[in-house]
Amino acid sequence: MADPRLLVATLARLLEGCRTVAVGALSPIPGAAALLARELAGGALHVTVLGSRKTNDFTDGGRELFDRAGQGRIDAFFLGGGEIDGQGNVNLVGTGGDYPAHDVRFPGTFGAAFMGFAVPRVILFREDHSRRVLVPRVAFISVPGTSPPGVWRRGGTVALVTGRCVFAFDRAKARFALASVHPGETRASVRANTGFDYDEPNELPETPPPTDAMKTLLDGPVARVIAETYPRFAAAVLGTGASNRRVN
Amino acid sequence: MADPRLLVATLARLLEGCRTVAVGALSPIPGAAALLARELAGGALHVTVLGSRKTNDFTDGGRELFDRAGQGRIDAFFLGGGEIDGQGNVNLVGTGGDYPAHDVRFPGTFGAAFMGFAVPRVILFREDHSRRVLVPRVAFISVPGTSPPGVWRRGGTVALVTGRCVFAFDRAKARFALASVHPGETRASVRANTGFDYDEPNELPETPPPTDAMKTLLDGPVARVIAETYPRFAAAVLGTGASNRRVN
Amino acid sequence: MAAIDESVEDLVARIPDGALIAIPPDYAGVSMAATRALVRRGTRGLGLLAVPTSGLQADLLIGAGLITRLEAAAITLGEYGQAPCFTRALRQGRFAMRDSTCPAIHAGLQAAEKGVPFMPLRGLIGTDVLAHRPDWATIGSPFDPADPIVVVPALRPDVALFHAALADRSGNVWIGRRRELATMAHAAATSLVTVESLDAGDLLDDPVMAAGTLPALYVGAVAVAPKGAWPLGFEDAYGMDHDHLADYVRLSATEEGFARYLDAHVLGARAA
Amino acid sequence: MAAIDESVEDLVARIPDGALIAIPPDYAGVSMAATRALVRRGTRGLGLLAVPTSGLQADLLIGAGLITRLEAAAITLGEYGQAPCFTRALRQGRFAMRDSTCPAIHAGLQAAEKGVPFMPLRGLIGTDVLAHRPDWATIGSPFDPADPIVVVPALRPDVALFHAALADRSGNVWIGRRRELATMAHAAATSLVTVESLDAGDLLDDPVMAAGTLPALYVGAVAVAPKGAWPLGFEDAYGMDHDHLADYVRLSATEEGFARYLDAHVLGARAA
Repeated sequence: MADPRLLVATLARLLEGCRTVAVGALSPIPGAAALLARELAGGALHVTVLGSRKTNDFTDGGRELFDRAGQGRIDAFFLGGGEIDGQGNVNLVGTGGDYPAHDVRFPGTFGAAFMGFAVPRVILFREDHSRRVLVPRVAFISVPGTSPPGVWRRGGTVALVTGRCVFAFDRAKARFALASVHPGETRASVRANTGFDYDEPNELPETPPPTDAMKTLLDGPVARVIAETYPRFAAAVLGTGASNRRVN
Repeated sequence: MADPRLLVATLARLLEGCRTVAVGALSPIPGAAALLARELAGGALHVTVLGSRKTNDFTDGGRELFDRAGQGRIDAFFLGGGEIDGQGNVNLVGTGGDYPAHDVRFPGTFGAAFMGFAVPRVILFREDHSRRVLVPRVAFISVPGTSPPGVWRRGGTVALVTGRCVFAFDRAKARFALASVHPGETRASVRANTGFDYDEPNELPETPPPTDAMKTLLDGPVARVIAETYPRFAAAVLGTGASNRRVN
Repeated sequence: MAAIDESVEDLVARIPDGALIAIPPDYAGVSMAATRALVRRGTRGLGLLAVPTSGLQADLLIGAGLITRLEAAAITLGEYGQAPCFTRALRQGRFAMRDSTCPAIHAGLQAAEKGVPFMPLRGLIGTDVLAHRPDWATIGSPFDPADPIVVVPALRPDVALFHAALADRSGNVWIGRRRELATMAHAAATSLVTVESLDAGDLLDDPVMAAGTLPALYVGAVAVAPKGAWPLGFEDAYGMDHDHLADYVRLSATEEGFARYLDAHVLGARAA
Repeated sequence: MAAIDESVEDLVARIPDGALIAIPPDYAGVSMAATRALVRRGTRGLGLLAVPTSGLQADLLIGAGLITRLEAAAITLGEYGQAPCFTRALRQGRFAMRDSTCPAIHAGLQAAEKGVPFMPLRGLIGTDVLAHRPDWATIGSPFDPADPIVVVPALRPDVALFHAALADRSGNVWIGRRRELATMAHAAATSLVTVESLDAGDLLDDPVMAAGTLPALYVGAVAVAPKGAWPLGFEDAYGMDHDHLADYVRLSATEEGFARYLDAHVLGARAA
């Protein structure tokens, strides 16, 4: 498993320049990343964390997140994926067998079939980097990696962050390119665990660890705020003391 | 001028059997009629009076009245009309010259172009019964009297109440028929002051005055409730004491 | 006129076999008290519309065999993982599944709320969500036919079923900022609501409370059910019963275990 | 980030020439303070979108020559009769008029709120409202082409301008049950708000206040303007200034009289 603090820092770097970011439910690492990016931006990043009471300013019901995205008021959004393929397609529904009676059922598409179109900067995040997850072709397209010309889309996937590496996504080519590997990983280890083909650069950097400034923020304000929503995560990963409960 | 209490009683009778009625702004007589009908129904008529705080349960903003009508939750609605013609068309916009530079401009269509379709029982009410108002053909159709087959319409105009008489509206014929004349009016006086043609029955009743029970309700609970929204009307017309200010 | 302060059993008796029921997500006011009463009553052939997702509530109703069709953007027990009865029944084809996406469910309810037959929605083009929805369509946008856009039909539930903090004796219900409950209620033919408690006053009299109040016009009946969302959490009043959820997941891994769960926590106790 | 507690003059300086401004009806939170400041500033070529009607506010802005286009379901001074400057300028063709109907304006704003290019709406077929709206269309309903239905395009104001009771120092604004203000704000690029007073706390911290709060994300700037709706009334705080309205109507019957009104009540007093 990659160092979760490295993942938080990596996702936070991908939010640079955004004015607003929304984080879905059950997403402690993206949530912490958004809060870290807010600190790094001196507060000039508007963060909503679903499931939070305090980092959540919605007052128009469940539709407001999607309405805001439709208005162009959400610059960045994180998406997971039961399966992700080399064309950037994301499957949140199921795999094996025929829909709807898949052998393995995932929770469902949530808002992704809309958010993937309405949000300019979509960041895929899936810690489990294996051939089970990163497949040649998803069994069900919850969000397509790219859309034909003429289909309304404000942006879409810009990157895929896993427990092993960072991929950049090239929408024109509909193809990922390895951007950096996390400490301990290599070109070969990534290739061995990835079920789809992708490009590799000549120079392959290592994903940079959190800076000292980031670490201070993670253990201070980020930990304090994220603890409201993810107390066990904050305790286990950030600087709010020990916990023997599992990280959710 | 007709006795306003007679008009209130007449409009209230037209609400018999309704479950819900909405009354627009600046409509003291329809407002009092709705409240009287509620009393006559033992409370089993839901009344909203725009402009009221207490007889107004909207909490979803200005659209809720129209949304409710769209849902089929409003059984009856009152409409005025700068001009009304013999086909039941209503003009709330203007007359003389060409739109939009009419010689005489009325306030505008408000929600009528929707409510006239969504509400099953629309009651036209215009006290001023003259050839200026009741015209052969309106200069601008804010609400059509009838719609061709295939056009979604839950109902529409059922009656026109003026200061002189009650007309029933026959949607199949797109034509009014005189239903009763108010005390002091005759077939001839109505005909003389009406700019459109209409049917007349062989037996022409007089519009019945409020019953004693109605009068008691008007001077009691109806006056008390309507006074919140129309204090001068309540004072001048119903039983809440005298006032020398004009009735709005 | 809303019926106030009736029993939870009477409340769910208003739901006929075959009704389409709209429910909120597990974190936003689920009436688990009414859900258990519904299972006890054994109402059959129900459709379930998750607004826009569900978890324990859908899983329990599916496991108990009440549901023949389900529309949802997701079904999950969150940190407790996949919904076991949902997953099992789906694989066995025991109900008709309509996968959706959150804003499509909101849009369909808003179409019903406004009395229009459909609502347009961005996104979706090129997804298998759309491919598996023969009831949706892609049209050229009326003001720019070269711009394709998806339209979804109005969603008109027979019943919106949910739990709220407070109702008054007229049937007005305080929902606070859970405005998806208002949309559900506007779109549904009627709403059946359990509440933590009854308010002696009139919620619409106070402009501050009125801002978060669903008017009684939409409400068919209200039953008082303290801790009515248990074992789910409810706003600031109480948190999720984590031990109970863990038990639920463990037992529901098999049909036999789920039957034991029902016996212990649903069928046994009339008041549970 | 919303700018908090700036002057009303600075607030209206944010409105560029040519902007489309959405405003509420006269009874629902009109910022007359900002309206007067706008007239003093002399911003030109403004579009006005009444949501869905207006009265004194539109009349004043039209009389002062700021408005080149107006969309409204009605313009009226209510019990004070026709809006004199509106009526005069319309007859003289001094601005482009788009007559609408209340739910079409709500629907157009909801389209913008949802980021869709249009919204369907029942009614309207066979009316001259529709006949005079080349920007609207009648289509066959996608799920029943034999069923004709009107579609209206999204309404995207540059600015929503209104008056509210309270804002906090983050720029959250309490609007209570005036939810059309939220829809306006969601649909508009930004909102400029005058308030009766500032709240020292955080409106979103209290679940009861939060239910009636517009989040700061939508708010560009807030200015404190006690009695900022005067001479109109504002909620329970103060009623309409009937003597002033009667004066307004009397003076505005002629252009010369209206100019005297402006001198006395708008242009003279910077703080008025």
